[in-house]
Amino acid sequence: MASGTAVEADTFPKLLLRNARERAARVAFRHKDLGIWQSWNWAEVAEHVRSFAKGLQDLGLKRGEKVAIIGYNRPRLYWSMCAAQWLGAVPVPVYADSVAEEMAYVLDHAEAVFAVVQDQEQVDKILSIAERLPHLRHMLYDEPRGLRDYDHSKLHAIEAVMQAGAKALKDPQQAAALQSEMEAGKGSDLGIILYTSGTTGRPKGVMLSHYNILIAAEIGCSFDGLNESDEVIAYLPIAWVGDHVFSYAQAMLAGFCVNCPESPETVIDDRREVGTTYAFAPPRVFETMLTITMVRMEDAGALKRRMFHYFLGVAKRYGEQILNGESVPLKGRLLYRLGDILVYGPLRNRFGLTNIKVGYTAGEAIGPELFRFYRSIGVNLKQLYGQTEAGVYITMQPNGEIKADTVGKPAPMVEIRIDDNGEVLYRSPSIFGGYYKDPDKTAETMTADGYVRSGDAGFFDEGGHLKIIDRAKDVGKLNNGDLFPPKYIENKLKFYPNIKEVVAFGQGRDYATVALNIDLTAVGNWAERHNVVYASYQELAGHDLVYDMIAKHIDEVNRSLASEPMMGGAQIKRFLILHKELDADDGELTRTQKVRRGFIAERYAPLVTALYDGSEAADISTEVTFEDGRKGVISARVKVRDAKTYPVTAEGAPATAKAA
Amino acid sequence: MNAEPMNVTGTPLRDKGEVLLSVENISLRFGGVKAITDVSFDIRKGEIRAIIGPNGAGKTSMLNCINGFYQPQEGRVVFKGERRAKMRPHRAAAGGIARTFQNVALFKGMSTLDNIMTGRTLKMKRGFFWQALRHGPALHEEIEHRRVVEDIIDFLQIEHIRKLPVGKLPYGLQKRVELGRALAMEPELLLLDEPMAGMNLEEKEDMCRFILDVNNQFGTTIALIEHDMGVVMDLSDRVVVLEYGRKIADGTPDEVKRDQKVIDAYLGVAH
Amino acid sequence: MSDIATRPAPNLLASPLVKFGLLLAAIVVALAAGIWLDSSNTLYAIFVDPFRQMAQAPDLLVQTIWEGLVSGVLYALIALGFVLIFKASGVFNFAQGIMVVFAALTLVGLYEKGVPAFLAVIITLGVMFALAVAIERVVLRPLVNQPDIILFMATFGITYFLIGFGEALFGGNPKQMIADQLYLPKGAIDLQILGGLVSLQKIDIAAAVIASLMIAALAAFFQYTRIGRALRAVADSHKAALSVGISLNQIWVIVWFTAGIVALITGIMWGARSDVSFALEIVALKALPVLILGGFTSIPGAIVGGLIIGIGEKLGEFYWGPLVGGGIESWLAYFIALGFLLFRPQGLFGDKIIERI
Amino acid sequence: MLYREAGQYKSTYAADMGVFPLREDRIGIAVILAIALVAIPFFGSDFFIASVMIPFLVFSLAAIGLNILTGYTGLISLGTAAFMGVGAYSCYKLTTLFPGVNIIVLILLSGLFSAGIGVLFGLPSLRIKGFYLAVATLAAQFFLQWAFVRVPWLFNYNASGAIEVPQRTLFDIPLTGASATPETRYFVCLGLVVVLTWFASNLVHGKLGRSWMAVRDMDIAAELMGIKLLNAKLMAFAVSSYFAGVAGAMMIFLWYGGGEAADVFSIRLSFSILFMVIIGGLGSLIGSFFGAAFLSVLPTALKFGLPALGVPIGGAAAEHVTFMLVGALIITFLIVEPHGLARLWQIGKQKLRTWPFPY
Repeated sequence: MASGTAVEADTFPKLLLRNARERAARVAFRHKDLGIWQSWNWAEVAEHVRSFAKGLQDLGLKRGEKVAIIGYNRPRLYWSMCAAQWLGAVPVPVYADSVAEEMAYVLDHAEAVFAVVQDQEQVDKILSIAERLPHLRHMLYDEPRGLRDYDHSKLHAIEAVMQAGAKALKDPQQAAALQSEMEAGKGSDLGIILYTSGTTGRPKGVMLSHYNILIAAEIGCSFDGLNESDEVIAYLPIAWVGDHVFSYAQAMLAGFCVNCPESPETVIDDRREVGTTYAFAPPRVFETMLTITMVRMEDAGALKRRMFHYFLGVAKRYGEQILNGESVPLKGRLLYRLGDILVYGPLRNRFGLTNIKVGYTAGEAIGPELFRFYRSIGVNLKQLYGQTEAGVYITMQPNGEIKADTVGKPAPMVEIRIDDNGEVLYRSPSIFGGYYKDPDKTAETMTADGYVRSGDAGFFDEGGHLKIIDRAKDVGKLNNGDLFPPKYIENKLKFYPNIKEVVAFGQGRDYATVALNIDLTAVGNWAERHNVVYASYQELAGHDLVYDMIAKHIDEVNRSLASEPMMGGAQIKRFLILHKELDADDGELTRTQKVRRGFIAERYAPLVTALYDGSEAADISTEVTFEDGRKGVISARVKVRDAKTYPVTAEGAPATAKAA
Repeated sequence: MNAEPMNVTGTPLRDKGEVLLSVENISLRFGGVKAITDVSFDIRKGEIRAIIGPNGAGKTSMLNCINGFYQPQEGRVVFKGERRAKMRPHRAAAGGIARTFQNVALFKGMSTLDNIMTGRTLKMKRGFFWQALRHGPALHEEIEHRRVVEDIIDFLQIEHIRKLPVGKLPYGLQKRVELGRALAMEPELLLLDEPMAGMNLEEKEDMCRFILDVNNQFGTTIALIEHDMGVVMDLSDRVVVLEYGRKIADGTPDEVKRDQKVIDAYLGVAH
Repeated sequence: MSDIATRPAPNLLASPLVKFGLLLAAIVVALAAGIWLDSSNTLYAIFVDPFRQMAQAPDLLVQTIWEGLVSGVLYALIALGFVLIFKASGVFNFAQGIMVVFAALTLVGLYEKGVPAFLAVIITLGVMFALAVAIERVVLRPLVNQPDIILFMATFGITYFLIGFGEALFGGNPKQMIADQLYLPKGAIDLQILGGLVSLQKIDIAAAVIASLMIAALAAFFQYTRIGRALRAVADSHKAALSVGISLNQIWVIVWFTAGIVALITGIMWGARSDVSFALEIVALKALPVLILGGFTSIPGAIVGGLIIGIGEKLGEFYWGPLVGGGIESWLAYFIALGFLLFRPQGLFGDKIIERI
Repeated sequence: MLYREAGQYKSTYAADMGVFPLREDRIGIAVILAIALVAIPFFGSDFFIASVMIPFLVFSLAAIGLNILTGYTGLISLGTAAFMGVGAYSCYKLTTLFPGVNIIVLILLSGLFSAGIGVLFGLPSLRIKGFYLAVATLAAQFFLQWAFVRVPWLFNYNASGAIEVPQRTLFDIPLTGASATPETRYFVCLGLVVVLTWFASNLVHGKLGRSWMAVRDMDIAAELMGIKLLNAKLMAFAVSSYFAGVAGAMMIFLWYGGGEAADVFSIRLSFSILFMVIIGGLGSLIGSFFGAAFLSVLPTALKFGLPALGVPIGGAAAEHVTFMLVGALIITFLIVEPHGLARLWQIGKQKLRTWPFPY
């Protein structure tokens, strides 16, 4: 992993060829397909990509043109990125679940001339917006199913394009020409454009050069000592910078194997089968796993349940110390060993994390309890703080210095500065070259001295670890001047398994309130055990006993807020449980499942009003989009409850606490 | 890797001229009860042929005659130019006729995979002793057929239930597995007995799509019995209408829809 | 409604294996003919001599048929027990034979313990009732809705249990039936028929009479009583029985108790003719070919079947048995039944087998 | 709990179709085989080997045979003991006719004769089903048992009517006869059972096995899939009887060491083997072993175990109690787990795989 390799092979096609030379027989890609893990070694991948590139070239793809890549994680889609880069074209991965509208914008904005897609669904989607994409010349698909009768003048099977390419490459002259096309590529060339989903406004195209991405990959590989023996499962959207770095760039750099699951539904089983050594998942995934664990254990026999919880207690006491290599009394060590046989080992096995070397979570704050749980059972889970504009890495947690409530120290080669208003700024060789076709936004984001504004507010603690509070612009104030960090509050609540989504209100108001979604799995299970009968989410959400339970959680959060500096004023005074689940299809969440606070406040205005006018309940009707695209209206009467607040105990905070 | 899901005979798509099977003056009695009386019709290569009619019209009996489960007392079945008064079920299977059943007739104790693998039985040639060794040729043969079966599983999108016993699957999935088992025989003629009975709307749509895809991609000729008139009208190229064991109409969906006898017998009453 | 039909019988000749079998048979016949022509009298001994004997000594023939008739009646009685239970609960009660032995053993055992004979009969009836209740509670109720084979196996369990239980209580040695004490007739009536003496044991006559009475009584029970009608109804539909106001559990108890009574009577009659011991178990298995002959659900079938089997095997044993060393009684019944079965798979009086898809 | 499935992925169909796809299962089988091959002969007493292990192996093989017929193909047979007898007598005749041929070969060959007889008695299965067929198989049981007594040619016209097991050796080690040690006989039994079980496993996992199960689950559909019912059923009879025949030959030559075989192959034995199959689990090879272990060890355990526990019990009484207990246990088992020990085993394994979760 010496940085020397990055110099000699300064683009991804060059890296691929290096891998094909140095580890030709090692498996590079696996894809669970037709019941087994179909595998390709580096030599085969290189050959496929070469043929693919030739095929694309013969279809007329030129240096600098953009290729949209749409679909779930499939080997051929990753290969298409490399094939495009081979010719000096720029891949533009697009979120596969974007609706036609979003896709039309991205493809049009990127001026994509080719689209490489997974299946009929995506082909249909693009055909439906074809007239808005004047630049699009050809479409390629991976899965031929259902496409047999389509007009194939502009539509091609990837397989066919590759075969045509392979045939053309039999001519040594053409092969040489293709080779020199690849060699013409430089590290400073634009390597990829990644569109950020963005909480507001249109997506922005983040331009990253080969060099940027290679540096990012290098940071990660050397930080955790990744090598060719590692296994990663690629299941996060290919359009997201994390997947691009972990499943593409680092795999190319370190030469490890990328495993593509059979379908999004089988990821957990597939992960277990493959036994990944290097894993990445947003907190949500870890949270779901833990929720399912706890829910299932409720159904276990009393003895087993007690044993389970006893050993989780043991893990809580000693697990993290053992993982961090700290000294632990012999008894603790022995108990932990026993627990490893009875509980932790089997749990890791069920999660598919038996062979895990290092796991990362990022994207959002992870609950400290949740984070510690995984570490305590022997999963080396770490947090990182990153952004697309940074080519991912900003801060990382070094081994042995892992704290649940910080995101770690600046990553290698990254410099960080905290602005006067608390905003985090960073600079590194891997930061982006600008937003595609948007110099204004670029100028807004980049400082004159080459720092990038993260948009997040945070501070360094005494150990030099960065702590992120919230989006800089979101940290607001209550009318009395108290600090109001909505995300901070939301996260505290979301760490309870019963709560799925939270939206906090308070900016420019007298006090803080929340509207939340319960977690249907966890609460549904709770309901079953407590003989609470319900027919729908709406009914369960409105149940008084559920309100009681949530009130307890809020009470705990208030207590903890009261004890933190500057946060005491933001205690939650009133709350309600939303009658429907927040949904990306309704625009309430972003595609990366973040809440869109402003939109929600507008959409649920009557409820927000009720939170502040003291009424006991409010009526609301909301339009919803069903899975098949139809629309409907849900109406409900939503109850509002008061919560208890506590006197502020920490210093330096205004005392606004009073009993409710 | 998987450019073509199945190696079906390379017949050009939908050449609907040739008659694949014809039923000539069939009569079937059970004791004194007449189930079918003097019915004739034909099924052309590549088409989707629907058999409709009110309950007890003799539709299932008709299918049973076609694949040899019942032996009509009078009349003949001509399949691929071969005229025979008697068809034995396994002969029909060997000749390229596969079918599904009105009430799912899966092998309940076996997994989805094994169920579909049974559809390959006729194509597997290795003898007893190779099977007992399960190495070399017998294993190669199993693998070769497993590949075909996996293509079918992929085609029908039932990957997630591959290794589950079929007995516990929801009804809609069972029907899909049964279709898979029939497809595994690579039939020339596929008989579907109410493929969408008892399904919800979404499952029906899926099944419709599969039937069209089978017909379209593999060129398989399909004869189906169905009650949902919408489905019949959408799917089929030609429709034959039975009532009390007699044929009362035969033609394109539009022709049949306008036929007064059909309207009286069926459409007007039942739907 | 789905289409239902009887399937035409498979053409046996079409199967290559059957063809092969026929070929084999032809070879065997040819060989036999050769042997016959050559030296011995095999074919003669099989096809001619027995009939010659019958004609020469018709009194012996009558005697043989009589004995066959009597054992046939007893087979029929055991088979009746099976049919009762199978009809009402669909359970193939393998334990019926052992119930016969168990009932007889209990009766004799009680008498040996000093209980007066008729009181012993009543107590034995009580025991059979208790057994019926116990079986319903312990075996049938927990196994309701299980596949037939499971219930079938459960009756094997009952068989084993009863063997062990009976032997543990009353010892394994053969016992004498208390025929005298029950005023069953002894001795024989010798009749002068067709030029010879035919000896009819009085106990056999009694057995035939009692069996006939019993069957008549059962028929009346089924025909004229409410419970009887309910029992018949339950064979067709469980719901029908419930509508008469009798629970399924009660029906099971009644049926098993009825089978128990039949078993006791069979046991007494049979015990009076030979010893009471568990060797009777094998004899009781003879009721099985009777069943396949008569059909599992038909009472007349059980009777006719029993007579055919009884007479058939006695004739076979007497006239043809010596040709192969004797003892063919042990299997002849099964072959007779099997022969019938190949032509009528549903038995003589059984319901038609209907296959539907 | 013991399973670590992470990383056990299959990249070929051959691996995916393996009988033991999980590493832990393969280790388990290896451990069992090691115990059978090493630990038992080394640490087991002669009594244990001769009276527990050899009967267990013989019954296991017979139970596998019956399981193929009843469990996999759905045809009930009450004639297993008779088919075992055919194997035993064939083997006896073969040893007299071919004294030079190795006894193991003869034991394996003798199964072919019972396979043939099995096919003959299986012919009615085309036309009759269920209990009717069960009764029909009784014809085989009683006829063959009768033949064992009445056809003196079968037992070489011995006055006693008994089979005399000659001494036969392999590399000068006596395998059969009075001087064969229990260990040697045990090894021969073990070898035969392991090899034949492997064959059986291959068959039931292949085309033939699927045809059998198809016939069992839905014979009409099977026929319409092109499976010839008669062939599939007769094949099941043949294979089943082959296993029974070899088990019968093993029983006389490697366990009893001769004797009045006709009594051994009685209907009682047929029933016992049927119990083994049911209690072990229909349609499960491993269940056949469980059933055999349970029902062959139980009487021995009761006979020697109860007095050892201080329960004063005589020979005859012990037998009565054994009968009662076996009867009661059969009923209990059917109530508690109608799918047999194999299902319990499966559930247990599943629990271990999903541990600590209950499902």
